[in-house]
Amino acid sequence: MSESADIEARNGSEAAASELPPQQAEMPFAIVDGEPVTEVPRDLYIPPQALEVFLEAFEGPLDLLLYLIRRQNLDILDIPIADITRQYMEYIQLMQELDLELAGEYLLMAAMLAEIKSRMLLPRMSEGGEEEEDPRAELVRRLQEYERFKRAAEDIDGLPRLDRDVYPAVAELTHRQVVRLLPEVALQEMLVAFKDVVQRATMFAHLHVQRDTLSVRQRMSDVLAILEGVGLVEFIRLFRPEEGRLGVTVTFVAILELLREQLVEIVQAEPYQPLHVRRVEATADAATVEAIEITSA
Amino acid sequence: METGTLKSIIEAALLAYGQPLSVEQLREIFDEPERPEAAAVRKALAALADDCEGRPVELVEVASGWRMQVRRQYSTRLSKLWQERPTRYSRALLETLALIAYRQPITRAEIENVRGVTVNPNIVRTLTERGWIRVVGHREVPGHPELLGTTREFLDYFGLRTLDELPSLAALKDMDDLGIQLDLDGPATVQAAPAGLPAANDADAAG
Amino acid sequence: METGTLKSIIEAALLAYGQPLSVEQLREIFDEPERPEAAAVRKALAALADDCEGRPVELVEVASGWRMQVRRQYSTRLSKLWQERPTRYSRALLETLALIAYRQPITRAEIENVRGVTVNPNIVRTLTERGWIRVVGHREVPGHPELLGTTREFLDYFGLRTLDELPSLAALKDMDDLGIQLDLDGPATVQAAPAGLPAANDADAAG
Repeated sequence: MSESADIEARNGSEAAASELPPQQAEMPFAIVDGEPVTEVPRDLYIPPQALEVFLEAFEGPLDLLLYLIRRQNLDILDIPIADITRQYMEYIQLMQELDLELAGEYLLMAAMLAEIKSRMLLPRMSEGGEEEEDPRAELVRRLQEYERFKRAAEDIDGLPRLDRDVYPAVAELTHRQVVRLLPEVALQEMLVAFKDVVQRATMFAHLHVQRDTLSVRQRMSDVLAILEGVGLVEFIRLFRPEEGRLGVTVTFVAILELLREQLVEIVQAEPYQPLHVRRVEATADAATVEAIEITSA
Repeated sequence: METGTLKSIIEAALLAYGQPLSVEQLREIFDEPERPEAAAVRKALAALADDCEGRPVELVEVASGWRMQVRRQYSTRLSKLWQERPTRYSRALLETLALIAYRQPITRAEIENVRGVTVNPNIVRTLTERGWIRVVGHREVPGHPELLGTTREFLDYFGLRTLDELPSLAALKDMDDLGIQLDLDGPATVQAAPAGLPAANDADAAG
Repeated sequence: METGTLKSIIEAALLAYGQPLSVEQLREIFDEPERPEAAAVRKALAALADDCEGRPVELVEVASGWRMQVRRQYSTRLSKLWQERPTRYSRALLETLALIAYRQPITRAEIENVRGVTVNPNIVRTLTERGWIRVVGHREVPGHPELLGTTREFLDYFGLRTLDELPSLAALKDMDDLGIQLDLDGPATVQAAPAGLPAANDADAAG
């Protein structure tokens, strides 16, 4: 991607070179480097139509700066900061003129470059007499660091990649059976489950002390009373867990007795669907037999 | 193209593709003018089939073309590679199992009494198929309900010699001390199951 | 078990599975008591790798185990078998991936510091969906930002056994030297000898 942008930039510059006079440098380069700069790079102008493509090729201000530096075979450790700043600003201005959406990072970098440039012009002696760090040092560090990972990205891209450079070798395996593993259970898990369920049952038991007085016959009557004139009642609704173990047993036995005496019948729409109970009004039909089979299975 | 080279490319293609390739598809790998004739491809396929002698793969022709396949003799053994990860048992199943283990012999009705919900028949079936529970008799009450108990396999699985070796409820006290949070508030708080226990919804309650 | 038999079963397994298998996984194909020792499996793998000499497939070791793969020399030709072109990844994605790979665990903010631009959330999502990166923890700073790291699948995909096999570790070290030089020698050197410094260092930076 950057390669094609590179080519476009070059072509563009050739076309532009004949039309545009070389721009006057706004800063004498000599101040920066201690020696005169004779040549103003002119090959960085890009015609507007190519600019968008060109800018998309950059991964950000660091990438653009690196391009400007590498393009001219400049030493990254000794960037002619005024020159690079001017070139960088030309892009920023062009981008703004073209109303391209300019990421904030580009403007931030422009400010940083301007600051470095101004500091380069000042005598670099601090009050302690120690020499200040080169104003470019931080920028150079960032550029180096970025370039390091830019290269690492290229290296990763160059690694033999599955489905691009190598393909996994696969042969068909016929008559394969899926072996389904059974879940594992720890003894502790079962113990916790047991404590849990016992605890719940105990709580119900505490609520009803008079459970001993219940009788199967009495409960049969109660069940029949519930069913009187209401049609179907869901089987489990006849039970009240809060009566505790004995109470539920009594209800259950009561229902079984009622079934045996063909006073009620149990119906079920489909296997594993909820059971329903209703009073037998007329003669017993096949459903009763089925229901007994279900409950005693 | 030399048959050896053609054969290698065909083998590479069949193994990379992993599905049958027809002679025509194999020819299309090559651009003109090096595209081989169908006869040349067939000759290379025959040579490749010969090469497979003594190897664990073979070249076979199926409806849509040729494919490399692992010889059938390896199928059973290699099926182990596709073992499915088991799902965890539901809390309802563990409670049912626990009640059968600790309170055996026990009827379904008795399990229902304690748990407060009906026993899902799937749970009893799963436990029976696993070989952990069995019918040990019938209670002499109306309906003669089945009495459920645990099996020798159950003991083997949990590394117990006898049922007496099942940890007592007192042992749970120690577990509490270890900071294992127990769900004491009944079925409404199943979702607050202690860490390590499946937070599966109660199949019984749902049924 | 005889090495030849073991080797054949391993080859069958690798070709049938089509994904890397670890020595441990290969051992588990066998039930006790015939389950081979890890050393025996490794010996068979070495023999299998030798067998692949001159064949269009090769046996390679990657992060999650051993994989049979079609040799790279066939890839251009075989890419015709698939309608879809292999995905090309953007520079932004590759740079982000490189930072995560070399600097893990790393936060988004740290990636942004080096790249000088904000991290596109789509890139992180793509890398995560691809299974190449994952959140490995959180940095103990305000906001507890996610720490990103690469996965075993990332290594597998790029044919690496460990992160140490990533290219350009030497380049990273050279860059450190440069930084030191810049710092220690101070601006005087930079200023006085702009032409003198580069020769050696520039090669590093460029190389």
